[in-house]
Amino acid sequence: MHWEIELLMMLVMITAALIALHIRSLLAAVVTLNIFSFMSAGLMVSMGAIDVAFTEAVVGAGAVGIFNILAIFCTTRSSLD
Amino acid sequence: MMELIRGHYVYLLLVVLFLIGLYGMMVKRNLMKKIIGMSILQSSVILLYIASGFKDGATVPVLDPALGPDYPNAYLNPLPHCLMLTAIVVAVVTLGVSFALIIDIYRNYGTIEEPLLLERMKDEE
Amino acid sequence: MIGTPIPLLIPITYLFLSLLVPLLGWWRASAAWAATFAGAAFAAFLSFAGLEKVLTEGVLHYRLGGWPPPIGIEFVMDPLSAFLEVVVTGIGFLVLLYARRSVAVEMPERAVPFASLALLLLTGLSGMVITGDLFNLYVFLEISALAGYALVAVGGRRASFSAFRYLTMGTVGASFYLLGLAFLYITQGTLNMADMARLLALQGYSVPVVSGILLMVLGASLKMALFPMHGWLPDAYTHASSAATALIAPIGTKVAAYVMIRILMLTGFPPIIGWIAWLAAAGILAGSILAIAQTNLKRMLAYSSVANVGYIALGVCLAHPLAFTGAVLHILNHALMKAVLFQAAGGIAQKMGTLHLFRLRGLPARMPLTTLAFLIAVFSMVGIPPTGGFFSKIYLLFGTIETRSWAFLVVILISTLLNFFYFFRVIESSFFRPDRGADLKREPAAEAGRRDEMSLSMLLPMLVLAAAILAVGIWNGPIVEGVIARGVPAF
Amino acid sequence: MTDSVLLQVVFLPAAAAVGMVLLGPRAGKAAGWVTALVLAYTTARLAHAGAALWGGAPPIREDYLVLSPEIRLAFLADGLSLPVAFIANVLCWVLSLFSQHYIAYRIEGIYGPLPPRERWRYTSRFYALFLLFPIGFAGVALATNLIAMYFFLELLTLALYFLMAYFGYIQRVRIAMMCLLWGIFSAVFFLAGSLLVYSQTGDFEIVRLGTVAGTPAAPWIIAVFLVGLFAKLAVFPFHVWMPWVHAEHPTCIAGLLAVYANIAAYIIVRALVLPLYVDFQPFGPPILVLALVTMVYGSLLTLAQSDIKRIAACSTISQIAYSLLGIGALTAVSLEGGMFFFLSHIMGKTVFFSTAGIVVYVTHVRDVRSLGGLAARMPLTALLFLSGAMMLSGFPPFSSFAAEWILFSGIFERAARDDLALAVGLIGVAAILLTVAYTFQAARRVFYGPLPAGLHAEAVQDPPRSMSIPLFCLVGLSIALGLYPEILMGLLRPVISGALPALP
Amino acid sequence: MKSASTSPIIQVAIRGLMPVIQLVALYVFFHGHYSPGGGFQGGVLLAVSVMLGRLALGMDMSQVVFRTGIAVGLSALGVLIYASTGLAALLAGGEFLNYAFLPIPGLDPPGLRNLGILLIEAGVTVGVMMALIAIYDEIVDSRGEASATATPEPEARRMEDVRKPREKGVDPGPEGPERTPVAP
Amino acid sequence: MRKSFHWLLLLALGVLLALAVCGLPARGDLKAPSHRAINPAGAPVAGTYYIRHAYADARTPNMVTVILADYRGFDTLGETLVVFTGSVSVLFILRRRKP
Repeated sequence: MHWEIELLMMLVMITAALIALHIRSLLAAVVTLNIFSFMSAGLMVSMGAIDVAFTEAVVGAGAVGIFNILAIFCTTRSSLD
Repeated sequence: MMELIRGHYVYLLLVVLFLIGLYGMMVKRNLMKKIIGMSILQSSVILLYIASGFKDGATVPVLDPALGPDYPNAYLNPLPHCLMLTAIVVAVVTLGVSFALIIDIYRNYGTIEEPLLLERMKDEE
Repeated sequence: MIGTPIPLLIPITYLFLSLLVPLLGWWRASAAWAATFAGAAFAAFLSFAGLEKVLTEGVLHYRLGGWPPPIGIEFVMDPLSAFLEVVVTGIGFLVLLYARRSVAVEMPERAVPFASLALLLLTGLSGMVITGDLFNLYVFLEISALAGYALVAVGGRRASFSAFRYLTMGTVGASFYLLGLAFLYITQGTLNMADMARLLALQGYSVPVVSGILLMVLGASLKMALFPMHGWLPDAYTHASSAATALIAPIGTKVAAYVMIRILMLTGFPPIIGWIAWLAAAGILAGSILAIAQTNLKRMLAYSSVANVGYIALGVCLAHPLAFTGAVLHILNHALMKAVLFQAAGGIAQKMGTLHLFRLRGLPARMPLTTLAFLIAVFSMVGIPPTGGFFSKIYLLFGTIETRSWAFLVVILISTLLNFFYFFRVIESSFFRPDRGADLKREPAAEAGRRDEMSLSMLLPMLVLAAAILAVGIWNGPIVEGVIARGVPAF
Repeated sequence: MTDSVLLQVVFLPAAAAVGMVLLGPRAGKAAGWVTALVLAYTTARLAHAGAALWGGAPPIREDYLVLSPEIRLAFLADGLSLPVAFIANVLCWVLSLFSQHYIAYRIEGIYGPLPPRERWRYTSRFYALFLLFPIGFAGVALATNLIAMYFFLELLTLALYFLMAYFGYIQRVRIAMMCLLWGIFSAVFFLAGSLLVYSQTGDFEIVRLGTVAGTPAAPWIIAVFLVGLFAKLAVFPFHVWMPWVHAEHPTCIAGLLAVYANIAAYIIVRALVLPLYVDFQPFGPPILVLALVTMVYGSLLTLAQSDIKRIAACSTISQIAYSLLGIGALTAVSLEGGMFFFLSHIMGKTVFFSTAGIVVYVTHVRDVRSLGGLAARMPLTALLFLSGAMMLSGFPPFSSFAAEWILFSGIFERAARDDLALAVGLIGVAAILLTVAYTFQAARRVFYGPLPAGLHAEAVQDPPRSMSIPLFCLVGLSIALGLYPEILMGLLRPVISGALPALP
Repeated sequence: MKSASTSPIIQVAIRGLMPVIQLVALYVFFHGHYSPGGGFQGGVLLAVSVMLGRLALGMDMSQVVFRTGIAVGLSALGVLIYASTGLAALLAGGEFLNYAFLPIPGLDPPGLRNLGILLIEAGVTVGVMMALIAIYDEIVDSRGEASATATPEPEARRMEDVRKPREKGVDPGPEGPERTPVAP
Repeated sequence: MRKSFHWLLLLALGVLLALAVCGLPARGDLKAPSHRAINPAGAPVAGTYYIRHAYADARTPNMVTVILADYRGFDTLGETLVVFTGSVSVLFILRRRKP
């Protein structure tokens, strides 16, 4: 029924994953990873796992986002590959 | 064939995601990138479990007073959800520890690029 | 009826103490250590009591939360897990005794978190051994893994980078395990080990099941550093602090090996074991050869660990009772040997100021007791009869003979020769400096350096372990007949 | 036997060694005498047991430790193992007395003038290691289990390693390592052979080996064992280590080294020939040829040496080949002769080598070319040296004459039906001449002719009594055996001739 | 990040946001029995609110201030609450974590289980919140330290770079200190 | 060389995983083994048991919470312990001063 949405979200996730791995700027990579995590939360919702989706959202946007940015500020913003 | 794809396309795409994550960990030389690959890897496994808990035409695993508990096929399988909550927590904490390690590495060597790191380690000897 | 709580109490003791230690640490570090020792001793005592009970009364089950097995989580103590539990808790206790002083010398400001992490590691390891639930195993695996990453990360300047590698490899291993478990869960619908074993025996193998098992075994092999996946291990062991290495090296990889054994056992030794056996054989040779190329004592020991993990995997994958016995006995032996060797290495680094193989001149005169323990462990490592190492090797050899796998027999024999070579290099350089070329040079009292042993609290655990190596050799009959034979599955 | 003679023989030295390790420098002064005392006691016990056996008592068997169902520690003293253990023990006793002065000189030579405490520390260390040899020899000779035998072989290898590396000559550490690796190489093959036996019989007992006879596995078992034991025996392709080791070890253990190498001949007889006589037949001719090659090669090599220690080393290569010749001929008489020769040879080698050691000890010179004319100054030593030379080359009053006689009569007995044996036997007899040549050439060079100017004449005199008297005892024993070989043959014959089945 | 953000907009926004997040967190925690959510999510949200405060307002200005060691200790306390609940059941005669045996009078087993779940969720909340805050604080602290002492190696390299040409008597030039000493 | 090895490894793993995944029951299939009530060995299947009994056992409508905190409570204890381990680890790794 709503498998089109799921497929779209999966494709966005894969794209986000590839971008996050390929982009030079780590800050951008981390933001892309946030998109990835948000999409995976959406996918979880669409598959009915609301608890997990909620956790993923809270963790992905909140804790991991903050940690990621903190780590980048503590180290370096750009990557060689 | 179409049947197989409709039933399994999520699994197949998750396998692709798993491989992307593994690729990031193996090929990328920046430590942060490796960590990003690691998150992707873990996410794909988590989603695989979630997908396995799905049932056609079922609702979320919160008891619906109108439905009652006697029709198991009316609710999604809650077990994988519960398991994946744990897995997500584990993934987050692993991430936190790896950040601590990256920061420590940066403090010692001033870089988080693997080739440069190895070079500087060699210089040290 | 609620069964005896012994299976529960072993990991729970560690768990509570790991939580109490930071709280006690606010007050006084010595209190934290006292609690650590008391807890570790209690857990060791419990595991001995548990082993005794298992041997007299049969398998112990403990239902957590009161839920019966496929619904809730279950702890199972059968002869095999009880045996492993004794290894983990016993060696854990002795190494913790050693660690206090070692930590005080190497990183005094981190004593309290170290104690807490060590207990967390033991929580994870003892839990992995005793749990009867495949997902619970993963949770314990992650507890021990995280504690392990942290313990490895402090030490030399490079420690954090080697810990990072360990972390990435470990996480990949855990993810493989989880993915494999997903396949098994989706196809069988259960997480309980006993249930899973029954279902697999009933339904046979299919592609997802076999690849699930393969992935889980791959994950376990990553954790146990089986040959092509051993990349993280040498660095991690070399750069970590000596207390951390002495704790992780003996029991960390062994418990991962145990996980592999468990998986293979409950899935009825699927056809993939043939490949793993070849990997293990390659690991035995590669580990031994790489060990010869090292000049750092700890690094050499790390490579020898790679080889020895190969023995264990080989023994399991030959799928024969005798080889299995050898593998399980080798878990015990290798844990004892590596504990002694790494403890000795820690003491040597502390007192001699170097771990370079060719700068250990005068070691026996300065540290006679350490040298004695080291020698016993080396003899066991190369397999000289009255020590334990010989017997695990001979059981493995029996297994290769019974299964007519002559190639593996040759591999083990060759590795014995290689073992001799690299361990006796250490002895050569510490007892007799390698004389380069001509001299009948006067070496006026070069060995007459003053005695400078490790402190007693470090020395004593090491000597006890060294004595245990001999004891295991002499009483290997009762150990094999009384304990291991009961845990050998039907092939 | 209720008082467990054999256990005492094996473990009394072990107890003494442990004591020395624990006491360290405090034991140093007495270490040599304690060792001699312990070995004298064990030798006496063995002699007593041997006499009883000769008088018709049954073989002694003692069971001790069961390490696992397949691995047991038990000792068996029959007519074959008892003489070997006894003679090895006698040699150890002799050398323990001989070593006392030599090792003091050696320690000073290596480590310089030391304070007494350090000197005694080294002395007690030497004797602790020294004591491992009688344990090992007795263990190998008396063991009934292949794994126990393997253990004692490993023990010998390790003891030799440490002894060489501590007290050897210039290249000692490197050579010790090489020797260790050869020893382990041989031990690994021995272990592999044992495992093959296990795979066939499910046991490691030597007596059970007979059940393999006639199976297709038997030749493989024999081949694997032989490779390992040839490496120990320093037979031609595996002889590399022998000259080096002999050149660098402290001379006082030369006799032990000869036993260390040669005891493999005993193992071949005990573990291969006796239980697997029929299956061993095809290996006879190759062994004969190898033995011959080794013998001639070793002799020629010896003639070319000028270092007094190397002379002895290379001679060992050629001498060991004689006992192998006896094994290769595979007749009852030749086997007995081979064993007899093995025992005679180790006695002769001990005397010859130790006398060379005395020369080195007294003159501090190893090169034969800068020696000469010592006979006038050291008559007793010259006498010993000549006796040693005669013992090695098989001159009549000595036991090796009798041994060679029996050995070659065995070979010629085979020669009646085997042309190869005839040829080998003839060349072997001729090769004795080479032995005569090199031993007496060395004697001539060292003891006759003019005294070179470089030597401090006043220092050159006969050594202390404790060095020479034990050697004379050994010469006496050899003469006794030579005059009345039945002492030994009476013990060997029931075990060897009695055990060999008739050939099909 | 120890110092406050200078932008007033962020300050105001965060000050407004923090109580809201905390309120949501408490709701999530208490409503976990009925809707998605529970201890872990509540804990994370609480931690996030505190972390946001620190991120925007600086360590001293945020309302919740502890020493890092204390945060770890509190996290241990949280887990202890959980484990002690289980232990209480064990001591009261049931299995570990069998809430039906909790020594609380006046409740039937399902009610006891309900309460037990609440208790352990509380433990989880405290444990997770404090643990995340501890991780954050440690990272920030170490960073502050690192910037105070400066990363040791590049500093040393720069010094070397400056010194070397001077010894040779060559003017380092304007770009001298900027050169990277490590050959690529 | 190294790079092509990586790709080969990924390819092999990909093929293996794809094969395995295609052997799984289709997503959403009600007859999948993990959705049954009783498994062939005669034991109840956990997921279905939870749906049936969660409310009766703990009077809590959210089944995931009940499983998390009660049926598989030890997993959650382990999970919390993992979080705690993380905090101690970071403390241990980054500590540079006196406690």
